Amino acid sequence: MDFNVDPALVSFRTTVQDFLRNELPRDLANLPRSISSERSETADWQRLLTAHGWGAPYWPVNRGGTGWSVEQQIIFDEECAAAGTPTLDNFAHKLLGPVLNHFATDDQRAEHVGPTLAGERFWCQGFSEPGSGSDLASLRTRAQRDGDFYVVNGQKIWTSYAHRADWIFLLVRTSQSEKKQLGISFLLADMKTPGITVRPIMSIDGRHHLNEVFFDNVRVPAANLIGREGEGWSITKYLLNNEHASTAELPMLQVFLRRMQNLAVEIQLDGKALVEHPEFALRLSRFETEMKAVSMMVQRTAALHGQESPIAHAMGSMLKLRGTDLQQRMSAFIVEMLGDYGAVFYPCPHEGPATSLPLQELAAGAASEMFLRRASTIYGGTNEVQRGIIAKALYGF
Amino acid sequence: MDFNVDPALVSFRTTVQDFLRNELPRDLANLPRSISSERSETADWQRLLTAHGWGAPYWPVNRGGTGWSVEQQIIFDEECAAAGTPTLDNFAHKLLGPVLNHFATDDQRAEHVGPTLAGERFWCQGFSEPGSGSDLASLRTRAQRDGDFYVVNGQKIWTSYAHRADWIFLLVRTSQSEKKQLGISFLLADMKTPGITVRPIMSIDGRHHLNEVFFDNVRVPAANLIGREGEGWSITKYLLNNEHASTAELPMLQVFLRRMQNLAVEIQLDGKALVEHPEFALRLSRFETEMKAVSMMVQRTAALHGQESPIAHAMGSMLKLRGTDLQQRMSAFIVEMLGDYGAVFYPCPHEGPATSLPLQELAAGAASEMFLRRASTIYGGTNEVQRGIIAKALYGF
Amino acid sequence: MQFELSSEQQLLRDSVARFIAENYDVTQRLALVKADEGGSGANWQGFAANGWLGAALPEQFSGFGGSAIETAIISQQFGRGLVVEPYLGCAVLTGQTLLAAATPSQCERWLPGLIDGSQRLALAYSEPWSHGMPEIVQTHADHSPNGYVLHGRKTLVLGGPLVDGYVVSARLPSHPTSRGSVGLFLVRSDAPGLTATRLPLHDGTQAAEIVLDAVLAVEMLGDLEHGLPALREGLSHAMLSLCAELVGAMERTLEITADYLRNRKQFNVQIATFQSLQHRMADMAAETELARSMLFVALASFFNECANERYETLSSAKSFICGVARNVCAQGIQLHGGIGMTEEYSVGHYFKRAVVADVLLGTGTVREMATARRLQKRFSDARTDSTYARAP
Amino acid sequence: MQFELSSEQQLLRDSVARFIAENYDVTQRLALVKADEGGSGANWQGFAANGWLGAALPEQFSGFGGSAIETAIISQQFGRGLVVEPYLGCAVLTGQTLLAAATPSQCERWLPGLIDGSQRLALAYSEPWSHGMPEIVQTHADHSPNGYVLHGRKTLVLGGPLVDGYVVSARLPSHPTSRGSVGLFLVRSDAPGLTATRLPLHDGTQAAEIVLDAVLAVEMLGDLEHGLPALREGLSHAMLSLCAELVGAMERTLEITADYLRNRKQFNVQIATFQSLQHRMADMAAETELARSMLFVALASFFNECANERYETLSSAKSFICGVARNVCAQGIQLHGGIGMTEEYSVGHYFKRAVVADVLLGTGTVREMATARRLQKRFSDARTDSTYARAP
Repeated sequence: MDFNVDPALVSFRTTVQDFLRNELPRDLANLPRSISSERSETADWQRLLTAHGWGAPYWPVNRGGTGWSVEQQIIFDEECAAAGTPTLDNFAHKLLGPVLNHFATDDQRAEHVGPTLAGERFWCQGFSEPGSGSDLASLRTRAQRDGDFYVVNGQKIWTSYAHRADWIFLLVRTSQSEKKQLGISFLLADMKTPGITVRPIMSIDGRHHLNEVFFDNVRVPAANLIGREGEGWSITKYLLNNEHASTAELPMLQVFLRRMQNLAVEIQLDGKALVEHPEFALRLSRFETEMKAVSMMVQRTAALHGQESPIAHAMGSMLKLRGTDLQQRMSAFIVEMLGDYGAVFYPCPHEGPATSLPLQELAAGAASEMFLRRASTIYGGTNEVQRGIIAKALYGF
Repeated sequence: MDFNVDPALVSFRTTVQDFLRNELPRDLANLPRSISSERSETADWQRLLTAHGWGAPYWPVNRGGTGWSVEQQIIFDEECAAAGTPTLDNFAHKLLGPVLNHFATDDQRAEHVGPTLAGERFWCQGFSEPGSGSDLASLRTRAQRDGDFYVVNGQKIWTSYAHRADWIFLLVRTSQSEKKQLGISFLLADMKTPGITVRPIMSIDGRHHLNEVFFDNVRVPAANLIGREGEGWSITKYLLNNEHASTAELPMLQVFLRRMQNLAVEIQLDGKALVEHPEFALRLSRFETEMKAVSMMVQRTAALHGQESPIAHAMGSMLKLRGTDLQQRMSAFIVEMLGDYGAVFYPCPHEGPATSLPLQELAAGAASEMFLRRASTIYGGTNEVQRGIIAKALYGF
Repeated sequence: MQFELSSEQQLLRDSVARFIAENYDVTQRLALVKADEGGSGANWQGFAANGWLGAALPEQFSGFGGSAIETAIISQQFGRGLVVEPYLGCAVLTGQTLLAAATPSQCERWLPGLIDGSQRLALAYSEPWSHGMPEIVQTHADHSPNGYVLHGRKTLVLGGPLVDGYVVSARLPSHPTSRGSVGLFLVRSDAPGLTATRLPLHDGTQAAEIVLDAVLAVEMLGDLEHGLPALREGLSHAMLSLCAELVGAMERTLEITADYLRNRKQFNVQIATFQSLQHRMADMAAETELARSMLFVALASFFNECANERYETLSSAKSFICGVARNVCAQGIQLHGGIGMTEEYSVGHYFKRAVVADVLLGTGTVREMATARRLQKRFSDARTDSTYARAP
Repeated sequence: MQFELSSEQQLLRDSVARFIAENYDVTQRLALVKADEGGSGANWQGFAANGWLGAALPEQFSGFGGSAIETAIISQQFGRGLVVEPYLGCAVLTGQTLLAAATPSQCERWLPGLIDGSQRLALAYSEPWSHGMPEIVQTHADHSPNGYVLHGRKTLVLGGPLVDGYVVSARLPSHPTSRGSVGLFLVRSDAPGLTATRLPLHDGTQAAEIVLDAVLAVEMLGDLEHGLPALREGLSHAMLSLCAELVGAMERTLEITADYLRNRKQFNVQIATFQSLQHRMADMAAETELARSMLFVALASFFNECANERYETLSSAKSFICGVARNVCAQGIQLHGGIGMTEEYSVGHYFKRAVVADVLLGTGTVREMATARRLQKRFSDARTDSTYARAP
């Protein structure tokens, strides 16, 4: 054990901060941070990073990435969130990226990596289906081989940002083998292919993140198969296994905490700032404490990256339980702090007509974020599924 | 719906209060209240009530009881707790009593009711066994018919107050029928019968409530069988079904609340009474609020008494979930209020040598009670079992 | 006490339930919300025609002479249907405040129109940074030759964009600091100097923020002594209505969720067979019944407690029930998974209402803080002549 | 940072674990608790012989020169074994306070005996109604021709019945109100005027309440400026030790409970097959890992924060971990059912330790309140020149 801070990481943080201070243009700074920025902002940000050599901050050097350690990646994410940069296309970077790097052919990488890092190719993930949520392996979208093509028929649901994605990576059933996991394959498809239809699903935060995606005799080149036919399930496990340290969404939690600290002095109650009331101060200080614990848990999870052990296997799930609980409670407390204005629906500036409501600057987006966070215990494997994973990994139950 | 208070209940409360004020001798008043008083105190109290005509406050008139409604019974219990009377032998009154009244023969009643109401016959309940906790019907203590006797062999566990009981009512297996519930019978046995051995179990509150009871060829007169052979399971269901409104142990909760209110002014922190600190005031006032809700839930449960409906079936279990949660949190908060003295083990005055420790008067018994309350979510059907009952009754799951 | 509905009460409940069934299915409601007009005028006229707007107002002013029980029955069904029309704000909160504050002749002037739906009024009492607590009033009223002239800003005026006039709380400058010197003033919504900004709320209901820049009041309701007590009385009724709504909302959440668990299959079985989900439902049901018990505590206070006690009881009931409702409704979403997060499906809307309810009429936390202060005062009053602060 | 134990650290952990395995099984421990003597002298000598009493004290005073990491490693194993000897009170709290307060020559005088086990000292800082907060001191010290004379009452002196002397915090009358004027004084336990009452704690450990009636101190440790900072530093180490103990206690609770669920059958199956119990275990495990993370936060503060920051970090870590431990250990009992409630079985004792730990060194709630006050101060300092209280 050694708790001295690694000086290399301190100087790395300084490097990132310097970069952000010097290179981030004003229109990409101090943006309100939520689950995903506008496409145009993300594209600009992606191009800026790529120009700086940081276009793939989570990938190894031999795949065109920065080669940063997980600890460095966390620092990068934290500092970007603090500076209010746009988000990146995390479907590309954190989910598809490792799959391309590990399973794809050189030709496949050559086709996709360039446009993606140029901010020109956005991705979405076609996993869930109406009948298969927690039971992902029961998916029914079929892909039938026809010469050099797969003919895809079926339906995906909860497809985040499909409406602005250029490509989709999706799981399809290529055979009805004995064990349902073995008949699954991993395909890439151009969203402009004839037969693909996207239907929006509005979510309770009043915004459009989610979609249904319908596939009606969609002809996907067989060259777009990643790995082997039937290898889709193990690719998926590999993909999900990369994400342990991200499950708490620490940078978002830090955004919540800063917002809370700001509101504590900006919002008044009966002539005094909220923080001057002991009950609010107590709750704020509890959140600060919990944030310290969760941040350290993220560090620990990062340090377990790549290890094979029960705790390494369960840690991401445990972090998700605690992290999402904190996301939900923090985002709810922010709304409480707003007093009467917590009830007001501030339309998203990017959707619907521009409005100017009272307290717009302090309050906008807070409640939407709180509603959206209810999904955090559902997506990426529900927290019930995570509990099952933990009990099995740690105790063999 | 009608929320006007019934004047008859108001005047009943006054009657009980008058009785307690005028008739309760000083040595039976203002006793510290826990799960059970000392036997001698309970006996004195039983005799006093019997002399007053209130010896069986929960039984119908035709069985020698007061014939009080459930609402009146609750008032009686509340006022007794407020006056700090001893507890009654609730195994006799609330568990065995209804069974005797409903299933026993006149001879059986004649034998047991008199001594019980004279404070001379104390009861304990022999249900749980080492292998059968939540799965009560799997019990294995055997009773084999031998002429006019049953010969009982086996072991009971968690038998509260067996060490000071005169008689036990117990479940035994009289046949190995197809369905395990059908082979169970309900017996009464004199604890002095040869072959019965009681072994104490100390619990984590540092006191002796629980016991193991061993039966080694114990000859119990067949006349002590209640109901028919094999009827034990349905008698048990009847017995447990009587207890819905008691599951929250409301009088005990009221004792906790009064204790808390007292400590809030008696205990200081940094020169001020605890109640003057907003954080403590907030928690105290939340408990007051919850108490109102739970008290009303008790009233509602009482009003459902005897009805047949999903909600009537589930209400006692729901009350138990919420009531025991409150018991545990209130008793824990009381310990917190004591500050440093919350860590101190004050031996029970009745057990072990008399001591006088600092803050004895305010603090004694508080922590024991808190430890003991951890059992409230275990006994009387664990809260996990209650959740299963609720889900089945209300939703058919 | 008697917890079952009488046959008359059942009739009322059934008639409201029928209205909801006919006019408020998920599609109809979504259309109302999307229209973004704070509900439908036809529905409002239906409420009036059925007598619901004046259900708990006295017969002498054209009301139906019911009690808080009738308010609770209507509200509970409205909660089940997630009604968006401003029944809470205009009928209950404004109606009861007006009744408590106004002279008989003022009641005769204003209540009949409110009850028959021909005139809508809203109560403007909360202010930026008062967090819904009625004692905190910075809006002030000046005497002028023509009457009272109001200056200030009010927010979260329920039903505010849709009304003909406002009941506004304001302090008289002659009593700038005393907490008792709050008057209630009637102003027309088209009065010069009054500007209203529409505030859409998360649950499809509407409120307004209004700025009063030298607005001439039509009249003061009652006298200065009774402004704050009348506000508290109106708030007591409104908090009751909100509590009952949430109990209805939780009931529906449980029903919808239980149905979903029975119908949804994963891993080839009904997900209702999973013990962890069964137990979650059991906990949600137990919490809901505890909340319903608290609603009964709140109802009982209208029959057995003085106005001050009642206000405290309602305050704590409101915080308590809102807290439970937020949790139960959030779990309703969780048990649904993805579908629960969608605007098209109903369960998420119950959660939205619970969140808004927690904010309305004083945020849960702020009301709890006020209750705790009151507890401190109670203790300090009680302990004046008791032995206190004994050393160990 | 590096979260794995180095090979030397592993050696230390293994040697403590071996000691626990050999001397602290359930039966042995129960016998120690029943003997009611605050543990065994032989064990204490074992701790000394192994160097554990001075593990984090400097080599120049016969210590072993380790850091807070060594304290945490030892404490975590002690927590797994539920050790009753006053390692926390005498070795960590008193040792580190003394080190922080005393002059080098005083350290030479007192620390070697503490480290080799030949002399036990306890820290008497908490008072009735100070709830473990070191700033609240009513005990006072008067000058006399022979030195300082102490008056006052101290409580929850950990290890108090078993010691040769006390380190006592007291205020100097010349500075009656300033919070900085707290001195630490060494007094012998047999000093005239000192009476000690033994306080048995729920977990089998022992403390004392001591009354000082004109007790002549042997000497003041260091100077008046550093009394309070030294106390805080000693408390920081002690809170760390307690946090590590509780993480150990939770680990064992999880292991014991998982074993029980695997072995216990009901309804003809292992109860480990019940989903609701599996999920409970998962939640308990997640909370334990969050608590362990907080322990690492606490440890890191010894290397990266100034003393004041460290004290705040440890305070909040202590409240947090105690809260988690109470919950996890209580659930350990619940998952056992009846057997968990018995004195003979181990799982209930972990809960008892968690309850006592929450009280020791400042109750969880009171420490949280202090942390919140400090947050308020931080905010008020920061906002002196910022725009504040903007109107909407």
